[in-house]
Amino acid sequence: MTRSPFLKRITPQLIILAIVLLLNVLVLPDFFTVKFQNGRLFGNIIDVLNRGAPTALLCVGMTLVIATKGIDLSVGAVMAIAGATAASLVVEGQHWTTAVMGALAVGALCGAWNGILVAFLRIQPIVATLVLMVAGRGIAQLITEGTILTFLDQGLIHLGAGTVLGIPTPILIWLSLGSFAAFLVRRTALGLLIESIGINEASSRLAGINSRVLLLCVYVVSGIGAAVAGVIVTADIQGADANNAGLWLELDAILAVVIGGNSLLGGKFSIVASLLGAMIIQSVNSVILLSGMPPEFNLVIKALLILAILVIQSPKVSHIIYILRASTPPAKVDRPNPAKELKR
Amino acid sequence: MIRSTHLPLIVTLLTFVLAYALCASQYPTMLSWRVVANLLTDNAFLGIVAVGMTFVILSGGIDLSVGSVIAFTGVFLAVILRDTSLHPLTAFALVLVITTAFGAAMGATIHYLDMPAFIVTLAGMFLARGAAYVLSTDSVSITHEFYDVLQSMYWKTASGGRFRLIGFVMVLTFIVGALVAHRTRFGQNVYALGGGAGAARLMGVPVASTTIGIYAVSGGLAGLSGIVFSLYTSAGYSLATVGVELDAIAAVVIGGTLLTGGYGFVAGSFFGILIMGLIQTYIVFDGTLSSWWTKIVIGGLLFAFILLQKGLTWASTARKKAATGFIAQS
Amino acid sequence: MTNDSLPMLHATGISKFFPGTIALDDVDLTLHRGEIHALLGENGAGKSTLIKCLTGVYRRDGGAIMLDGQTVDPTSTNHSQSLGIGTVYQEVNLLPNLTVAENLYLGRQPMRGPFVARRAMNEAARTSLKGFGIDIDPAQPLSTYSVAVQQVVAIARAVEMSGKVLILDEPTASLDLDEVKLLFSVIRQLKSRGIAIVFITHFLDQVFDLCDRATVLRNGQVVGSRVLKDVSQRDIVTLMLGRQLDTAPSAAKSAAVGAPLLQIESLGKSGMLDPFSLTIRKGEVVGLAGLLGSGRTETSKLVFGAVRADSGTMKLNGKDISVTSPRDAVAHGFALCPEDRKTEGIIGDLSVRDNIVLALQARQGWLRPIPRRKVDEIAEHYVRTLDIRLANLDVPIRLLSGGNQQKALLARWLATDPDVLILDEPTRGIDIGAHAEIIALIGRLQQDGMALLVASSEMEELVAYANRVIVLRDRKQVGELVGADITSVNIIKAIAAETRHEALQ
Amino acid sequence: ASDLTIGFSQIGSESGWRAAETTVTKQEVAARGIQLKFADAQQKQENQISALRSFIAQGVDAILIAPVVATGWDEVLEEAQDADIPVILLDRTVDAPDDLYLTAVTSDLVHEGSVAGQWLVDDMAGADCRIVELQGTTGSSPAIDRKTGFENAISGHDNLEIVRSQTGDFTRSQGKVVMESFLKAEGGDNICALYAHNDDMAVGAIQAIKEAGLKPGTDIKIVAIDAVPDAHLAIANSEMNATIELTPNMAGPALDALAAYLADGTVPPKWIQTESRLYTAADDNQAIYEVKKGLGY
Ligand SMILES: Nc1ncnc2c1ncn2[C@@H]1O[C@H](COP(=O)(O)OP(=O)(O)OP(=O)(O)O)[C@@H](O)[C@H]1O
Ligand SMILES: Nc1ncnc2c1ncn2[C@@H]1O[C@H](COP(=O)(O)OP(=O)(O)OP(=O)(O)O)[C@@H](O)[C@H]1O
Ligand SMILES: [Mg+2]
Ligand SMILES: [Mg+2]
Repeated sequence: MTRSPFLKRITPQLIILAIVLLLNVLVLPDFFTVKFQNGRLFGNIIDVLNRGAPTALLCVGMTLVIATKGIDLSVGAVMAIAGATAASLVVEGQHWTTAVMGALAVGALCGAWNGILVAFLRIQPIVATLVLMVAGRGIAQLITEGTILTFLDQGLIHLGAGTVLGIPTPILIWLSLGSFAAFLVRRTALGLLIESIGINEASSRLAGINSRVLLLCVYVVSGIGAAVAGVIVTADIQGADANNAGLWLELDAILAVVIGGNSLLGGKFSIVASLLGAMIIQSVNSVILLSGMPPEFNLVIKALLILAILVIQSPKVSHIIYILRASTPPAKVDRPNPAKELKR
Repeated sequence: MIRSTHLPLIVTLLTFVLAYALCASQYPTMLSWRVVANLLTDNAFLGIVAVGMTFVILSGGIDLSVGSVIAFTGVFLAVILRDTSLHPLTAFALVLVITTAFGAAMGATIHYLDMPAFIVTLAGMFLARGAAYVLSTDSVSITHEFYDVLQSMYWKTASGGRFRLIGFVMVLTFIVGALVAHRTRFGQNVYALGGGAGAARLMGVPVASTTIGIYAVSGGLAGLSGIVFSLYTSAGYSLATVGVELDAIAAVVIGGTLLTGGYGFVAGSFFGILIMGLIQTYIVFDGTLSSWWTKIVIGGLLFAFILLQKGLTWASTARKKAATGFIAQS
Repeated sequence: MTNDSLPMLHATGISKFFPGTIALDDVDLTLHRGEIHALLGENGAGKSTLIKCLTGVYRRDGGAIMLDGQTVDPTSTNHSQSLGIGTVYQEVNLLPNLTVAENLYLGRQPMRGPFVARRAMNEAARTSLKGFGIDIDPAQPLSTYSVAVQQVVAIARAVEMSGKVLILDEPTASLDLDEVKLLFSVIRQLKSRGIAIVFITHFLDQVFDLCDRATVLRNGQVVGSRVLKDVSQRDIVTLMLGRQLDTAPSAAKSAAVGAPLLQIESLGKSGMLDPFSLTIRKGEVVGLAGLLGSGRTETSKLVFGAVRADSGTMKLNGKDISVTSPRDAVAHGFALCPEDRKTEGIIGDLSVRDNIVLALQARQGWLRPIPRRKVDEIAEHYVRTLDIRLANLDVPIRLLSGGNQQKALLARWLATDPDVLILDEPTRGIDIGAHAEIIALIGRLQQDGMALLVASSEMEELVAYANRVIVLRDRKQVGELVGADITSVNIIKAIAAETRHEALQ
Repeated sequence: ASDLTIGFSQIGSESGWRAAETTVTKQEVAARGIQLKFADAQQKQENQISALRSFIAQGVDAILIAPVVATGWDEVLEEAQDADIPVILLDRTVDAPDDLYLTAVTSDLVHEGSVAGQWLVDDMAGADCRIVELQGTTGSSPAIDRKTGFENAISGHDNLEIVRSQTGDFTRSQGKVVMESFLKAEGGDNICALYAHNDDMAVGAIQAIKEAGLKPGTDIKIVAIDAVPDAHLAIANSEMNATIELTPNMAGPALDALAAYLADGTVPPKWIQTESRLYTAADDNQAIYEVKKGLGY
């Protein structure tokens, strides 16, 4: 039985995703039905992919940040800032591409701010990013002056609500950016270097890795991911809602990363598994919405489902499963065995 | 001689005194007993959870569930007092048992399933808030006469400020918390866990019971804070105290406790709370900040405090290196 | 009740499996009362694992333990401590954030009512540590003291816990001669009180000096148990390695030293290291000698840019270079194997393969990944030439034994083909076989024209390979020995000249 | 009365309507030459209570407060009364005894809901209608009251039935997301009307309906509450059918009452109810939009 290590790594997430999707089918039998309607694919499963886009985009950067032993609480606020920037630029009459570039630049700047606090001022990531989490939403509101800044620029709207070949644009954006990032870290040495500083920064620095710059970059990537997510949600509702865009989404992103089997203590990571984690969370949300339960139960259901998922995945439980599966001790092999007769 | 480990505490204290003086020089009315009383009363519930949070953070963990637990406690009390004839004191005992058990359960999950505290308590946060919703989405007021008795227990200063019972409860919690953290075996074990779970285990620290104990303390204090909050507002409301966990964490960090665990003081969190309260008060006294500038200024001040602390710590360690780097050689 | 003829501790059939390895296979160990028992074996033989199984850190997969005639089953360190087994685990395991006294009495503090009696505790700590020859303020955080002091604190803690058995896993690895002597006298006292003592070390001299009996492990199995006064060091080494070791370690020291390669001019950092000058030639090994805290580690870190110097210049091949970070240093062909393997060397969770290519990859930059085939080639090459023992290249390096980790780190740097190789305590915690191999390796590297700067606490070792020895004291360069002058006696003399070492007083 | 200072404790800035209320309040205050101390509570009751205490400590002449929740104000209101500072409540009443505050300027949230329900009852005129409902933030009093009012109005009309009801958190994006799931779970053709607890959610839902290939306002009737500019625009574009106004100008009547009280002790009624006006396609929505757009919604 030879499975590729990659498949082996994401198997738990695939199984869990399948289970949660099955739950969806239980509450809504035609969950998987996809129609082509009004020039676009139309169906619940498409919604899961589409609505999971912001979390998916956030969790790419979040995976890298967490791999370095960090955490980025500011992504929700950065989404708001980026969305507000994009909206205010098109409202001012700029071309939408300029607006998007502006938003990405602002996102990168926010990431760089976090990165400088973490990598150079050596402030603990959770506090460093808390600053921007608190202040960031204020900055976004400063840009929109507290209103929902609406716009009618079709180019920008297309990014959030449009389709390409019938597929909603956000799906294409997160799939392409996600796979690009996953490909990039594995086909270059980036993945190795990031894991290395996450496991032991002092050792990595002594091995000649430029850990500070790498740390900075990781936060910048997170900021840019948040900016893309911010542009998408803004475009989706044709308005920048500085108060609510990305509110508490950082928690979903962190959850997605953890459900993706990545350790909050840094080190080895898998972006693909995190993306699956984001889809798992969105599928859980979908169960809740489709079930028709009164909304006061939403949180309890979500908490219990997530808890169940995490318990199944916890190292101890998987260790027990491992032991149950391989209850025989490893065969005595490949060690030059000492002359046992010396014992006598 | 001042121990170098006390430095962050002293820095926080100095920062508070300095900031208060600056505020008072701008708004002389801030130098009144009324404002002092307000600081204690208005931050009582936050202070109590901050004590629990200090234990958690000292041990190298984090507890995101406290805000939700406060809300749950309030709703639970309100519903119990509305629907049953239980005496509030009985209800208090009941809710403290529930929240302590809830914290202990999270601690057990963290230890036995080897899951990160961040995630376990995040799920706990959803769960507690969800449970509050299920009990009642509506805000339920509490009209028991015993509440009136408790609320009328205050000491009024000449200027009209009121030192209320809940303020004293907070101060008492801090004193007990400080004693437990710095003077008992349990406290030492908490610091030991924060210093390194692996080494602590090899040194024979009962890691399981300590971890469970820490989160039980945090849960129980969140419950106590919920009781105080229900006294503060005479109501239970499932949407109350959203995000309080972040305020508590910020207060603890401003108070000089390291998020990585092992270093810090309960008393530091007290000044952390006062500094946060001072920021709020100052903003209201100023009264010109728009909604968004309020957020930006709070973030900015948080940053300034962190930076100040960082700077002072750097300065002192640099001095320490030069002076005592080879202490054992002299 | 206690029966003096019964062994104090009798473990039989202890087995322990890790995924993919059998760390212990049916191991027996018998400790008599008042016996000092050496546990010997190569790196990775299973010594530490055996200790951890005996003291409940690991759940053993088989076997029984009798303590003082009673069957016991320790489930945690806490439990084994309460049974009267005191242990110092390999690598100092104390809490840097607590005070010395708190570390010493954690879990058994003197109490007054519900509260810890601090003053009494500090007093007790002071008295207890005085018995080990150190007089320090026990109310200070442990981290303010040197590794040596910390080691002594760990030992003192274990000694106070050990009503019946004391286990010391490589306690002398970071101690000076004087401290070792003190430790030995304490151990002999305990022996006279009837306590059974397990002593693990790679220094065979110490074993023969101190111990009564030795049990030798190889690949997780007991290969023999000997009364030491009946055997020679040679016999023991042969038992450990399963083969003869070619005579005393000696590198083929070549006198043919090349042109100056690295010229250091008054490099220093205030408060850390006085400015020093040093020239290293191609094919030369420069040794750094000194006591604990004399500045050897600082010297190597400064040269490598791991600590930024605040004065001085460096020339490589006659050209000025500036080294402000390890990155710069690597770019200029420097390499440093740091002293503290665990925190500054290995990347614990990464595979051995990744650890070996890490420095090379870091130097090439992230955009030019080393192809997988090439990676395997490099890793396999060094595993073979340095004889690194492992199940496969994919195991996380933290699961390797100390000696094998050290070799993997050497491999990491050799893979970058450095011009200047700096080794800080290259043989600390290394078994006698690997020790010889590393010394031979140093000789080979020198012959290949590499310039080496080696800091070591082992005089014989320096004598074996150094062309020149720089002696440090109090973070100052105080002497230099060249050629035939390099002998253990001379080095010790140079170190001790003028002031006596008082590090622990 | 330029030497007058009043404190205004606002809930936060969680929605466009809230921002407009802040803007209008500031305008009204400025127009009367009064000094304003503004405090944003970031949606937290504890911040509002402490803001009130700080206002009292500063000795302001009067306090305006938009309470985040009805309960929990007794103590601090007593302290204000002790200090002889009149308190006026904006847009929501509290559960405290009514002698603790001067007056409350609010709309009737339940009434708003029933106006919406009544409109739908009239519009359907007996035809069968399956309604989906977008609730406000779970637990918030507008969500609870607007739901109650609407249910009261349609009860007894068996042709009207709420088939799905889920929270949209008062936000556009959640409004859109939840509407999408309604459309799939029920099938777009099986939904006849949407009732949203605020306009923002309705605007989000309109987009979801359009993306599903249906015509909002025609295929699915839409009624919501608040009358923010974008709702007027949607009605003008025939994408929405009705909205009920919640005026952001609560401060105007409040300040008038205060001025009268301070001038000669005229005690205002305990409740000054603002009008809950219904806007439909019959009004000139384009014109209203132009007027309202500058108010900071
Ligand atoms: N947690 C673990 N998981 C898997 N393998 C392990 C683990 N701990 C140790 N091993 C393996 O068990 C074997 C015995 O290791 P151990 O640390 O006991 O050696 P040792 O004799 O103490 O060596 P040293 O002299 O270097 O300290 C080694 O091959 C090591 O790789
Ligand atoms: N006696 C001591 N007292 C205080 N600190 C010490 C002492 N010895 C060592 N240290 C600390 O330990 C670290 C290593 O010191 P240094 O590099 O001077 O030692 P070294 O000569 O390399 O000795 P070794 O590596 O054998 O421990 C330094 O950071 C130093 O501050
Ligand atoms: Mg060992
Ligand atoms: Mg050294």
